[in-house]
Amino acid sequence: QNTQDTGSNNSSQASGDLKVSVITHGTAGDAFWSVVKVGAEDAGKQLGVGVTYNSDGDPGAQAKLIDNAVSQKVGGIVVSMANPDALKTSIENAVKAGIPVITINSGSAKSAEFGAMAHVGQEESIAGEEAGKKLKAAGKTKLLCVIHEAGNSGLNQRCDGARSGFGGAVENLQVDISNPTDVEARIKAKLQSDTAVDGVLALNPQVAVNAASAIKGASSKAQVATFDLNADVVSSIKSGEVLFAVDQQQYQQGYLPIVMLKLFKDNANTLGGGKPVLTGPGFVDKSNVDKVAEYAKNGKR
Amino acid sequence: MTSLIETENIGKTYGSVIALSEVSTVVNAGEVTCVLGDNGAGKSTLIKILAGVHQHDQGSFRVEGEEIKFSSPREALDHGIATVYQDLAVVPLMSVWRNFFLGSEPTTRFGFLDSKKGKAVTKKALSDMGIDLRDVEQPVGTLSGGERQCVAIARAVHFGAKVLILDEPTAALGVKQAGVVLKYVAQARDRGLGVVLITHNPHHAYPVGNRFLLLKRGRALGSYEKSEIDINELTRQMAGGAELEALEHELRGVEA
Amino acid sequence: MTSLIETENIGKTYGSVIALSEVSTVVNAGEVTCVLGDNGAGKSTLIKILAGVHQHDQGSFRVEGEEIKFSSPREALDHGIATVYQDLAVVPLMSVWRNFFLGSEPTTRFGFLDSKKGKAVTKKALSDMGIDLRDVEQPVGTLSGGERQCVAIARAVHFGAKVLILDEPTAALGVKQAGVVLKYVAQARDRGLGVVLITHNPHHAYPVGNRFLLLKRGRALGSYEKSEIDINELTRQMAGGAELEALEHELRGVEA
Amino acid sequence: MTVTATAPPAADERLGKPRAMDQLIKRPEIGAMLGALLVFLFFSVVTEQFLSVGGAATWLDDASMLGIMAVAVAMLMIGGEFDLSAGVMTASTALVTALLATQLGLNVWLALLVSLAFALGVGALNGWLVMRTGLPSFIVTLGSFLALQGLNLGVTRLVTGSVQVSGMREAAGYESAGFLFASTFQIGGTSFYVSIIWWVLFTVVASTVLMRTRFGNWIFAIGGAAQSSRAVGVPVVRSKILLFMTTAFAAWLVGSINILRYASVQANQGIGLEFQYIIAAVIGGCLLTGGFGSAVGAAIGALIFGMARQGIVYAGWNSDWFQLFLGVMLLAAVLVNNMLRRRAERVRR
Amino acid sequence: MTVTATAPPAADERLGKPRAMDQLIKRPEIGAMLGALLVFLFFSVVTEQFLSVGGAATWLDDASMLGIMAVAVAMLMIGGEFDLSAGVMTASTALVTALLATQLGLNVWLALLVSLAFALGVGALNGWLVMRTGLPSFIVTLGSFLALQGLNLGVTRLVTGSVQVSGMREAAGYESAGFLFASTFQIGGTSFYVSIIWWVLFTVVASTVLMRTRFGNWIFAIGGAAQSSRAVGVPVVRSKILLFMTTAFAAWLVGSINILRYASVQANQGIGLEFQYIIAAVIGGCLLTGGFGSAVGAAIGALIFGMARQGIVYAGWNSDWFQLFLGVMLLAAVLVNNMLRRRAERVRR
Ligand SMILES: Nc1ncnc2c1ncn2[C@@H]1O[C@H](COP(=O)(O)OP(=O)(O)OP(=O)(O)O)[C@@H](O)[C@H]1O
Ligand SMILES: Nc1ncnc2c1ncn2[C@@H]1O[C@H](COP(=O)(O)OP(=O)(O)OP(=O)(O)O)[C@@H](O)[C@H]1O
Ligand SMILES: [Mg+2]
Ligand SMILES: [Mg+2]
Repeated sequence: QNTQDTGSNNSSQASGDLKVSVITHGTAGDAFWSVVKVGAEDAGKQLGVGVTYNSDGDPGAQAKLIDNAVSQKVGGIVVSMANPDALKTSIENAVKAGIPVITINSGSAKSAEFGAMAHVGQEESIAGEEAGKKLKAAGKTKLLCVIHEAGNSGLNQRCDGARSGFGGAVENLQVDISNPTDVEARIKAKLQSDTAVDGVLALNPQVAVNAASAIKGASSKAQVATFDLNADVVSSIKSGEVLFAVDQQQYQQGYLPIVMLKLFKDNANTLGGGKPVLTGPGFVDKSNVDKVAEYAKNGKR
Repeated sequence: MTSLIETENIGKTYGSVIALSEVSTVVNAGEVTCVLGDNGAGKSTLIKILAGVHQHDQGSFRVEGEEIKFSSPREALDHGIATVYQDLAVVPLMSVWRNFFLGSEPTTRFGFLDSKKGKAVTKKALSDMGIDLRDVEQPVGTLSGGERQCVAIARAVHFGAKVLILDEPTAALGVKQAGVVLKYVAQARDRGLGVVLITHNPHHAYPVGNRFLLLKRGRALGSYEKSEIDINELTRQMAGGAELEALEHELRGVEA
Repeated sequence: MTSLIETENIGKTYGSVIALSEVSTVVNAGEVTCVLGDNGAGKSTLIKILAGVHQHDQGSFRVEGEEIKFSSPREALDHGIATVYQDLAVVPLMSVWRNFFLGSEPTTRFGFLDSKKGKAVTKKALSDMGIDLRDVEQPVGTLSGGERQCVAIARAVHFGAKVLILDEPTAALGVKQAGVVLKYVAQARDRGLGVVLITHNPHHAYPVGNRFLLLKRGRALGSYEKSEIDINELTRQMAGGAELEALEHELRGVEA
Repeated sequence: MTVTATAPPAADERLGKPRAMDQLIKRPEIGAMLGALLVFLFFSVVTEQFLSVGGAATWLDDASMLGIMAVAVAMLMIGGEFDLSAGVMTASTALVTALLATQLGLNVWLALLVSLAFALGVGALNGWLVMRTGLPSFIVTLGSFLALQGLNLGVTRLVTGSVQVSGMREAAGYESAGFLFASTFQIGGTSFYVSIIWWVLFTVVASTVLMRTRFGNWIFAIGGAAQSSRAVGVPVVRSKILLFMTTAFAAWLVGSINILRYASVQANQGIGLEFQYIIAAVIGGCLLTGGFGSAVGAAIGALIFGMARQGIVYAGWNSDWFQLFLGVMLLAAVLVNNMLRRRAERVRR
Repeated sequence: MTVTATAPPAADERLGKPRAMDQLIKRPEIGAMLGALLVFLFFSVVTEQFLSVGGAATWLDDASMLGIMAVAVAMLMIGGEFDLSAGVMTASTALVTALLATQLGLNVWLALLVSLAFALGVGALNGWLVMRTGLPSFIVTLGSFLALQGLNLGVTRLVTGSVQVSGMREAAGYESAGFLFASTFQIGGTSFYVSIIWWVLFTVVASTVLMRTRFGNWIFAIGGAAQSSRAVGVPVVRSKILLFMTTAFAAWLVGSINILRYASVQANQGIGLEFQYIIAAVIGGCLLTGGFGSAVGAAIGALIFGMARQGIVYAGWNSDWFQLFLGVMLLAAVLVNNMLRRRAERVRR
């Protein structure tokens, strides 16, 4: 039957009847998840799939969004699992209702167990680990990992990953993303009081900019590495102020699941053979920054 | 017969302000004790001690012969001492009957409010006092000042108070409304209650009072039986005795 | 001579409540117009119209012969009409001198507050009225009710008001304090101000008043020159005329 | 309304002509009811699944968790106080339960009991501080909001090394406790969460207490005029502390439902929800200044919230604009309530 | 203090013996000053870098941005109102500036001007709504808080496709505007941000307005008793709207400093900061109920905040516990202030 939804995107009308609900744990206004959203919506437009994106940092609220999607009888659900325990019931219910589920970003270990069709992306901890390794290779001895949202599990996993990848001393520093002055001042204070710190790992491009400014202010020798890109980080990488940016290529974490669901529906194809489809991490440094700069501007990197 | 209330050299300080010191008086059943005095003389402080809102620091306070110090208005109420404050009489947003029963709500066997009984009793108690409300469900805030005062007095009388304390019940009232309130005071007295009445108006105090306690700057200036004093002398004393003469002279001088 | 204020069949409704209708009166320089009446009679409503707090819906309102409708108290003040409300007189947390000058602050050449002048003038103006404060920097909230009232009156007189409106200035005051306030009213009158005085106490109204406007349920019951009425008749009228007789009888019946 | 009964009161010449419809608008929750109807009709028309049984299960569930808290917060607000710590309390109670059950291996029932005691303790402390110091509850509970937020994060990290506690499913007593707090029941082949029953139950109890008991009468009284109430013998301090404890109890209930349903809890959960509770209560007709409001109204306020929040998802609207929608809805709701109340007051007079 | 001058007032027999020290504690900010001294001494002793020039530059910078807002919010609070939208306003103004400069290619100065107009407009709207409807400003500005939050996110995403606006450095006029708002100056070889000067300037101006001008007198009056003030001719509506606009102006100033310093802005910036402003103002001695407080106090409150926040980092404490510390500090501060004020009131009487 044709369950045409009057309220959904125009694109779904063109495609016929595939409707996908993307549900993540990103908080509204989170830079990383914004790219995922853009990826999913781009795929929807290009493939004629109706995509709706919703997110909530509270696992309970995220579970409710999944329940909502199930009751809408959508054609597919894409969900990020920062907190697999909390989403277990809801995801299993979706699977029971015959809705193909694809997990993205985190939760790869539980993906298959809960009955998801595939997993796209990589654990935050692995991205952190790679960043840590790369910083170690750059000769850093003491690392500061800046968590810009207290209690955000994804950010904490990145820092934990960096700790194991770096091997050496890694300290966490809590800052408040909503107050850039505080971000700069705290990083500065940390650098002033602990002069051994020679690397700062920011988890957000805005924090990276603040960190660079803090390093200048504290006359520290530390260098910044960051997750994700924006125009300022791109130019900082060019100028050498920022060492590199971890690029999880999260655009694909939004884009690919839509493709996979479309193919599954039209052609019963699956991807990954039960193993996670990895999207990264890639690194953006001086060598390749020119290539990605343009995309960062459009919010796709 | 022991007095309902008796204070002996009672005193009270707020921080470094001595609001009351060495005041003695009695309140007997079927009598009205008027407390008179200037602004800030300590009248409200005295009755707040009697009502359990504040505690006295000095002297002794006896209720029916028993030495006592109330820790809350609830306790005073439980001893039959009900107080009607000028501003604090009612909760404006609540309905008349709920205000009437506030703190002594009637309940059914199951512990629920008995609103039917509450409304009926309120209507009856108020009409007994000559107040005819269209609707006891209307918020007290919509009543006039005089009506509010009457609701508070009716409540105190109804709940079997032995002592009724009224703090300036007539200050904001028109002549007629004041007359009505004084009538209830007299009614309460005749029913055998002891009444403590605070007022600035000697014309209100004299007709109903049996005993007049004059306060000045926290101290008792004198305590008179009705037989010992006439209204002119009372007025003179209320205004601070001799001092008034100069003032009266001036006022007379400016009369048009 | 035109009257300072003249109202003709003035009226005002709040939603569906008709608070005032067809009330006419005059206020002349050097005279006191007393507004008397029961609770809810519309006295405050009348003076709030004169003071620019509310606007009238009907009738005409003339200030020095000029037809007017104030849109704010500021405008009324600018026309020389100053009002002292019973409760709204002062800002408790602010110091005496700042209250005194509120709305008419003295400034230096550079636009800053001239606090030295402010304090001196306040001290002088108050002591001219016989109020001797230790410190004009103390918050008004720490003064007694009578003192606050006097500060508000002194302020109105000082700022050259032509008309002084007082809403129940003596209601909460002791006999002596009330006498003092009445003295200032008389003083203001003798300085040539027109005064509107609201009170429930005929003993306060009669000595200083030149004209008595009686309101009842929003309508004028009558308007008398002092020569036309004596204090007993005034009292009787204030209480609603004939109705009082029954009440008086009752009250006399209960006198102890 | 004269003091002596002179004329029949119907003939009060001071009143203009009364309007018939005015009699209908005296209840605090009338505005919320209209709003709920509107939101319901709107989403029923523009989306397909909103009105289905499955849809109802979803938005009722969302409304239920918010509603339990909103009702408790409404009672507190009627009693004249605020609780900004109510949101984080839902996380704190869940964390206490989870930490005790997973780290110390306590039986879930026992862990729930300890966490209840903890909640009631914090509630009592809030109330005691407010009453003892005479400070506005806004400031006092802002303090406890921050303190709890810090404790949630600090303790969780200290004990588990991460920012979430999970693994409740393995704890003893999880099944039986889960049945009480987090099970589902079937209506028309669709599962409804038991939290909806808790919500209805809580609303009914709260409403009964407010309207039909002495304590309820006291709540209105202390919110409307605390001094006057004290003077006529209402135990103001005790009642207010009890209200703070009621809010804490509701937070415990919601926290327990959460932890048992999702088996894990994040340290930063609940932050910001306190505003949603207050908004729901205000939409439901509660006065911010106390003394006026209703439990049913708050429950309906929560229902509006739940319907709108899920309705937007059903409609496929861009969720970026949700906050804007919420802000506009709040302003519109209070304006309408305000208008209705003024009207009602005029009618009453 | 008798009405007629009878005896010299010194001999008032109703007063107990006065205490000498009591005369010192009448100012609203005295508690905050003591607190600031304590925090300063504490961190100077337990950490090494706190007292250095570089350290001072760090915590002064942090305090300055908070301080500008805290002072404005304090003025508004003295005037008897709240502004919960103050935090997101700092982001909204920065976003407007950045979007205009980067997307429309406007000169930065022009963009700043437009964003100032926008800020003042929102402030005036807040004030107008509060005055017009008679609703508590808590509710009205909660509504505008949510609406702005939604707009920030929605518009940014709509225009840029991402949740942040960056690339200001390329905009025309960035350098000259940056000099005014975001440059540094040298003292003892250490760079201090110019925001510190803005903070001091703003505090001095605000304090002068409050204490030395007619408008300042009106602010205290309308916060202490709006009706009385209106009755003596104070333009209450205009003054309150001006205060809301002052807060909006401060938010514009902070937003401009931010965007010019960091050249990029996140759509979700500023959320939650409104509480920090209120806390700083309250620590500085402002009464939540209006009519009492000081601009200097609020500035000192912000200083305490900045020193404590950075001091914790210098001391190497685990930053997980920061919120707990903040909550406890807030409670302690208001308790001490309350005690001092009561004492002062007793002295005054
Ligand atoms: N809570 C309090 N704290 C400090 N001082 C107080 C307090 N209450 C009253 N006082 C002071 O105690 C004295 C007596 O006050 P009280 O209220 O008893 O006077 P009163 O006779 O009732 O005056 P009025 O006729 O104006 O009502 C006054 O100087 C007053 O300022
Ligand atoms: N803002 C208002 N809205 C609606 N009705 C009002 C308002 N103010 C007064 N009223 C009504 O108007 C009528 C006249 O009130 P007003 O305050 O003028 O009486 P009053 O003569 O001053 O009484 P009192 O002696 O008690 O002060 C009353 O019935 C009152 O309830
Ligand atoms: Mg008194
Ligand atoms: Mg009046």
